[in-house]
Amino acid sequence: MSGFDWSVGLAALVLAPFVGGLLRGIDRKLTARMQGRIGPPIWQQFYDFFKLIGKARAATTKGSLVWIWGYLLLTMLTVFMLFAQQDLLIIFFILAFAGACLAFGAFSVRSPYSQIGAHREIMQMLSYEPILLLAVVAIFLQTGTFKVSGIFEYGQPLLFTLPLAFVAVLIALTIKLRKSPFDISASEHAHQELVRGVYTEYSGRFLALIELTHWYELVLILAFVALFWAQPLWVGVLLALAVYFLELIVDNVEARLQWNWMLSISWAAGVGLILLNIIMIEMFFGNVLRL
Amino acid sequence: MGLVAKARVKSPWIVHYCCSSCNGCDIEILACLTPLYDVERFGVLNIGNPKHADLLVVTGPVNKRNVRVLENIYNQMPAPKLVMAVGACACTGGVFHNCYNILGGIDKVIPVNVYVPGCAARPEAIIDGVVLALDKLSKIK
Amino acid sequence: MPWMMPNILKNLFSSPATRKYPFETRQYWAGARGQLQIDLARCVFCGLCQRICPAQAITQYGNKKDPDVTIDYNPFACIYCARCAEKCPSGAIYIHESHAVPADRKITYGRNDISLSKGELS
Amino acid sequence: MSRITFPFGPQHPVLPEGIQLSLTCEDEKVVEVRPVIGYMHRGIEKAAERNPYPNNVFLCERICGICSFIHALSYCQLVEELMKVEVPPRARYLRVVWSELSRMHSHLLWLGLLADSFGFESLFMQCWRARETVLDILEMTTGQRVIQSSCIVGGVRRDINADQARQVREMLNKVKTEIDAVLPVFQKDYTIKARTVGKGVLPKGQAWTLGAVGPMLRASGWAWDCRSLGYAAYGELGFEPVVENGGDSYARTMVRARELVQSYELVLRALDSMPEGELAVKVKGAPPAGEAIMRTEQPRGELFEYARGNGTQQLERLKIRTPTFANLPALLAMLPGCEIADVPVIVLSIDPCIACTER
Amino acid sequence: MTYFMNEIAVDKGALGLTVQQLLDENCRLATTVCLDQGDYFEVLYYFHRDLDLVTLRVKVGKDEELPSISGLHLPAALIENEMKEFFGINITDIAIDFQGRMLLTEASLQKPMLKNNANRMEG
Amino acid sequence: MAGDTLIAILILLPMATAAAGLAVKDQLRRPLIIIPSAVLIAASLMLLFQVLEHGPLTFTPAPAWGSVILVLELALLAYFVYLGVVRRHVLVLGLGGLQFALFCLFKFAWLPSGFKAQPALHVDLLAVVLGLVISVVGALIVIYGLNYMDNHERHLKLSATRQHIFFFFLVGFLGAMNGVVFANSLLWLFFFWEITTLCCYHLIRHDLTAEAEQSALRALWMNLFGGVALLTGMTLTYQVSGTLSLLDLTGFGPVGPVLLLPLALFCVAGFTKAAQVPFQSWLLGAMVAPTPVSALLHSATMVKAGVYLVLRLAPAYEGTYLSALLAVFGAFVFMVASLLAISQRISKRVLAYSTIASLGLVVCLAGINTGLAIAAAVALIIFHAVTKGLLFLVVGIMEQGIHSRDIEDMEGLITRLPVISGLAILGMIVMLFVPFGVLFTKWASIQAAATPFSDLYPLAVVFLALGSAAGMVFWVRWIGRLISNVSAADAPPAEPRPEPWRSVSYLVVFSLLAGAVALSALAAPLVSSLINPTVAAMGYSPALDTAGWHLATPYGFFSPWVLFIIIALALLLPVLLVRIRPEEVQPVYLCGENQPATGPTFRSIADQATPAQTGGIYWTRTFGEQSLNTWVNGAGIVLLAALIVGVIV
Repeated sequence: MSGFDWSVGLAALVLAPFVGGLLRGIDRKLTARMQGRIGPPIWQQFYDFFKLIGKARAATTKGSLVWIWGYLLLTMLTVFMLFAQQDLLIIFFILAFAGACLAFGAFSVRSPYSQIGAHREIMQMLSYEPILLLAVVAIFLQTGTFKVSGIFEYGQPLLFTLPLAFVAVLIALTIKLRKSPFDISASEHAHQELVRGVYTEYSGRFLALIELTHWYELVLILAFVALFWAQPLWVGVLLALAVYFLELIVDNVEARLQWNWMLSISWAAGVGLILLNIIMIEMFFGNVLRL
Repeated sequence: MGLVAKARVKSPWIVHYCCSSCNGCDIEILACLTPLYDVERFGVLNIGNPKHADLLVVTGPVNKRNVRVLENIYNQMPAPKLVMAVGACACTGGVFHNCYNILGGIDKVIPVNVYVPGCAARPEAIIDGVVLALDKLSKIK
Repeated sequence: MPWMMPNILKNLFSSPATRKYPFETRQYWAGARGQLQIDLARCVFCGLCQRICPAQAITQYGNKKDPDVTIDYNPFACIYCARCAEKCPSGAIYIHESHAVPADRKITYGRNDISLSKGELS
Repeated sequence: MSRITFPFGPQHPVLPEGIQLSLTCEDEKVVEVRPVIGYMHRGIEKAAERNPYPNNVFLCERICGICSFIHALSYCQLVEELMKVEVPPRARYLRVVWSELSRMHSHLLWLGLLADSFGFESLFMQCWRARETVLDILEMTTGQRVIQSSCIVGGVRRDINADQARQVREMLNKVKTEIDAVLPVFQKDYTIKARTVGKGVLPKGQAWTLGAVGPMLRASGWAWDCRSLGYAAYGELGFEPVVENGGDSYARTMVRARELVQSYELVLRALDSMPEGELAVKVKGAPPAGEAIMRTEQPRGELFEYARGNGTQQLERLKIRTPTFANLPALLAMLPGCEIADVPVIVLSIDPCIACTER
Repeated sequence: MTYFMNEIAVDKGALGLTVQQLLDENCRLATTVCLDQGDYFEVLYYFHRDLDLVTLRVKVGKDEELPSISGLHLPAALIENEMKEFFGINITDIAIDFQGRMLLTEASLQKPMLKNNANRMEG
Repeated sequence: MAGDTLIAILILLPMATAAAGLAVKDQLRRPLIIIPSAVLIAASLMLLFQVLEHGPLTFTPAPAWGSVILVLELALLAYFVYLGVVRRHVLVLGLGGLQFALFCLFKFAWLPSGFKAQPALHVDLLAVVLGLVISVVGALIVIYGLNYMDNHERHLKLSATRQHIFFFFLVGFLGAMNGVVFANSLLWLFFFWEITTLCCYHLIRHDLTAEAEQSALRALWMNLFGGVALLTGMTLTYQVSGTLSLLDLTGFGPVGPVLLLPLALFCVAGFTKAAQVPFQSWLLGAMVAPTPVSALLHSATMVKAGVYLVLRLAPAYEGTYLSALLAVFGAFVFMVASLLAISQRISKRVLAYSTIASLGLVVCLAGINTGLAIAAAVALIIFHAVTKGLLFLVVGIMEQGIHSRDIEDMEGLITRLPVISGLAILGMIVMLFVPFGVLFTKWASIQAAATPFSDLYPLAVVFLALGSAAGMVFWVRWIGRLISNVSAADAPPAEPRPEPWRSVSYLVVFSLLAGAVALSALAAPLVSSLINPTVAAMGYSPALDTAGWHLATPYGFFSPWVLFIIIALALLLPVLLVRIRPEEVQPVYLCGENQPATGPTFRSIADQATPAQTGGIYWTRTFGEQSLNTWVNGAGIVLLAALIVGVIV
């Protein structure tokens, strides 16, 4: 790991919250506009964040707070590792640990709403984890390495040969970003049968931590999407932004589905598409490891 | 901390509780969130969970059963918090003043910071109330 | 087929429907029942409004003939049904179209708080 | 099987009103529902025995702010029946206009809330945006948005003049355009169908015996609508109930969607055929000793009122059986066996009005 | 109003039988109305027969028991609970018994709808 | 000490101890078991160094031993037939009889008298790794069993102790296991293999309940089926190649197509022992046995014998159709066992399914058959034995504390039995999350599966991805149930000290946990010093680079100790730094109807206080055995049939 990788990773750690917060702000603004409203200012997420920091401390158990810190720090670790061009498999394993920390935090409070939310959270992980892992495998089949650096060395856009895997990643993205139709464990919107799902029992600065983690997560996921067009990178960034916009549209044209729909869609469609894509690679594009 | 104080005014999250209201004010509060009035311009989110909220919006008079719910929700909100009573009933009991199961306005149970008159309170009045509440928030140190 | 798509795209590319209250105030409809005003100069203190008010928002203190007879009106109890304005024999009660304003305490107009004789409501 | 027991309400983001459903679930499947009500109980029936009978119009309106006009209408018709007062024809037509406008605003509100119950926020916004125009019409013609206070014993308080009628037509056309943009979403959207079709099924026989009324009953295949009784001017406007046969949440949505269009047509028809004349007759005296009942069709179903007079200004007894009260047993029968995620959809599919139920 | 109303005066002992007959004719309960007539209660059962109504009128002494019809017709349970709560009328064997705590709480005025029960003026 | 002495100690000492245990008094049992256990551990370590230093050991005992074994073997086979008769179990009788007949035919009719498979025992690195696992983990579990069985019998209120029988089979089993992994002659292998079957049967039925009897019989007939497969394979091997030595089979790279059928049969035998689909039901039934049995036989050692055989033969079928199908089959088992585990709420059944899944992964890796895959398989065997042994033992202590195996009864156990729950949570984290060894093997296996080892690799990799996500679900939920904060008032009373807290049991658990964590953090040295040489000894080129104590494959990079430090900091710093004052503690959100009392209680119907219950969700309708088993078993049988039929064709 070179010094350059270190500095890029650290820079990402510092910048990601700003980018993520701003993107979330734009998200809320655009959503409002799609609903015919003016919507909040695009800095709204930062206002929310600092307001939450200033609230009185209140908690249900210490355990839940500890896990939330784990959620934040591990997500930060994944962001660092992605930008420092490390092994994608390991990054997604750590991301899974981070996601599990969120579930643990919700589990450690004996509140029905947060516990049902936590169960749904792990169901979400069951839905998106295979897609992410298989997408990494599909990338590997093209680049011959699991390292992010390999994608940059690969030189040509992955999107050409991995179109179906890309679509599958979009499904995982919808789940991970908690957008309709898959916002089942905790919704960005308030009106949900589980109140706020896994976040129900957090308040004040700990909610702010969760918000911060979401910003990191957003950056991580969009950076992963950008990898599908890593050379030149600016196209990848545009691609990621376009995907984010697409997610907003999807969020606004779909009702929330239930977990069994989510599972069957992500497994049947998502995993199926990637499998198809791998077969396509074998049949038409050629597997780099066999060449 | 200046940043926090500034942010506080920009991001009041509300939790709405309907005591024994006739729904008239409730639907007007919801109407405030919808495109034509859109209080999210002021950063208002209807968050639905007292633990996340800064502003408790109450409609309707308190009755003998929901008095404990109201107290509980108020206690679960972390400081700094404000209470807004929307509609004649929430302020004083209104037209239900002589019903046997009614205790009266919600200020008999929890301290109220902003009273919004009207039956039902018009969305404009509610927005005025929110603005007034923000003004009060900015004075909290 | 996402059937909501045309709606949201139309919204996205047209100006928002939001009324920019409080920065722009919309014209009130003629005859809207917004707030109540009692003109004590014209009031004959017959007590009818107090009797017919369904919310007991109007209280008259003292008898018609008393020198310090006055009326107390609580806009926070008023349900704005305008029955008093309809029935008032002397036409001392008016309904205005603009909405009643919120306050941080329950101001009443009349005896206890703001004097009604000013005849002005902000 | 491990059990999860938790309260759903009284303060819950999905429920706008205070009712608690104490749910017991196995996995995510609801196995037991216990309703806890009383969070909205005020004691209006008793208060109505204390007030002079004309004041009760304003009290009854505030039983529920969503169907407030029809509550007032029902009470006025009840007292008119008790006192044998004949209402002028124009008043009867105006009452129909406002009733149907109330129904439109209530149904649009409900469609929005249903959309919100399955997390379709933009659709919620769209429905409520359409609803604002209806509220504008109501405010223009009656003076207030949701609680109109325009019905009194003996007639109505406000008129719709020719100029206003023209404006009403224009605004209604605007509403119609917006409704036409929204209804296909409810009707055809795949995800909405996934959340409503087959959810909360109430078979035809059960719907009747469990006492369901209104769109609940009509969605289960019964052409049963109190407007067929021909109160106010419905008898002259030619009215046919809307019926669907599915008996599930989707069918209920469709009933309300079609009623929305029907109401729009009824308003226009009423405006067209409205006779000139007095707005109200002067009602003298007090309700005589005797009984009367009145049944009207609220957006949520049949409203049943009973009054007993005793010759004084106060009524001896006023009993109000609201539609949600009748629909509750059906709700409790529909919930067990559904998923937790379906609870909001099924609860909303009866269009609960707890303020009505508990008075 | 264009509907028929039949009224039947029923002894409370025969109530169950009459209700069963009505249910067999595919009627259902619309609502019940309870009236405090000084020394006795008058209970009116309104039944829907399609769009028409059938009324049963039952007189119950203040300290007498009234058998519940919720065993025959479950939706009657809610309204019977309400009557029991509001009037203190002793209805026995309600299918779902809220023990007088359906709409009222301990702190509420008990049996509020009785004529001699003073209304509390508050607020 | 000479290598052959060590081998003899490792095989015979446990057997001798077992036999002695039958004779000595109860008071003497502790020293009688603890001292040989220590000797076993020492001997296995010495054997490891010996083999590392001098290369593989071969050893053929005196010919007299051959006759002894033959006699014992015949007795054993006859005993199985006898069991079938007295238990009136048709399958046991049939399979036992078939086995007996086939063995007699083979031994006396087909095999020339005096035939010797030379050498009888061969100890290479793979065998010694397995031997190490058996001896170290096994010995620790046996020591743990001492306290456990005391508690167990106290709980059952037995009048006379049956521990001597229990330890006879448990300790004797260790010798048999060592025999299985050290055997080179298929005849010897078969003998030890049958002994493990016997021990397994007796240990499962130890409690003598009806359920235990039934489960034991099921385990017996399924293992007998495996025995028949092994025997048939052996016969065919001899008919085809004239040899009965494993060295001959694996020593010269891929075998000819004629030998594939016996190899496939050996694999089927391995599958029965390793409880792969569709034979998984015996392992689940076996969970009625006392926990040390589950830990020793059903997770750490005996089931490993099955995958050991598959892995041992891997060089023989490298690059064949059999290999590719094995990979798919193993990955399939990994996926379905993980999915089935989601619906389980009996803790030991969860562990059983997870064991099946891990073994499936080993089979898959053996099928992938590349250097990376084999390295991952060896690593997984080590890590899995340590971690799963640990988890079983922890569950055993928990079970005796709360008298339940139900995960739902473990809700909030962290407040009641903090030490043991903490150990359990750590164990599961070691099992599940990233810097730890099991995850390292998962990382390596996905890489191995993604390299196109055959045309079927997309299927294998998809199964692996789905299975690893499913694994997440049940572990996370289980941890979640443990950490749910039940206040002391709500909790049903647990036995205050189920185990004296500094007891031997805890010592064993602690040392296993320490071992798992240390091995994980030091995965790189482990790979470079043990796993890479093992893989090389099996004839593969080692694919893992361990420079700087990082692990690197040609395709990826993973640094266990760096991540270990970072993640430990990320989780431990908040524990130390986050403080909440008592006045900041708030009740949970219950829609505003909290009852002002301790614990989540809300006021419900008629203002009555109702406790809010938070149960686990098991998605039984989706992942339950009832909805999945038919499909799973059907697919498993189809895959096995494809294996056999494909090999024949």
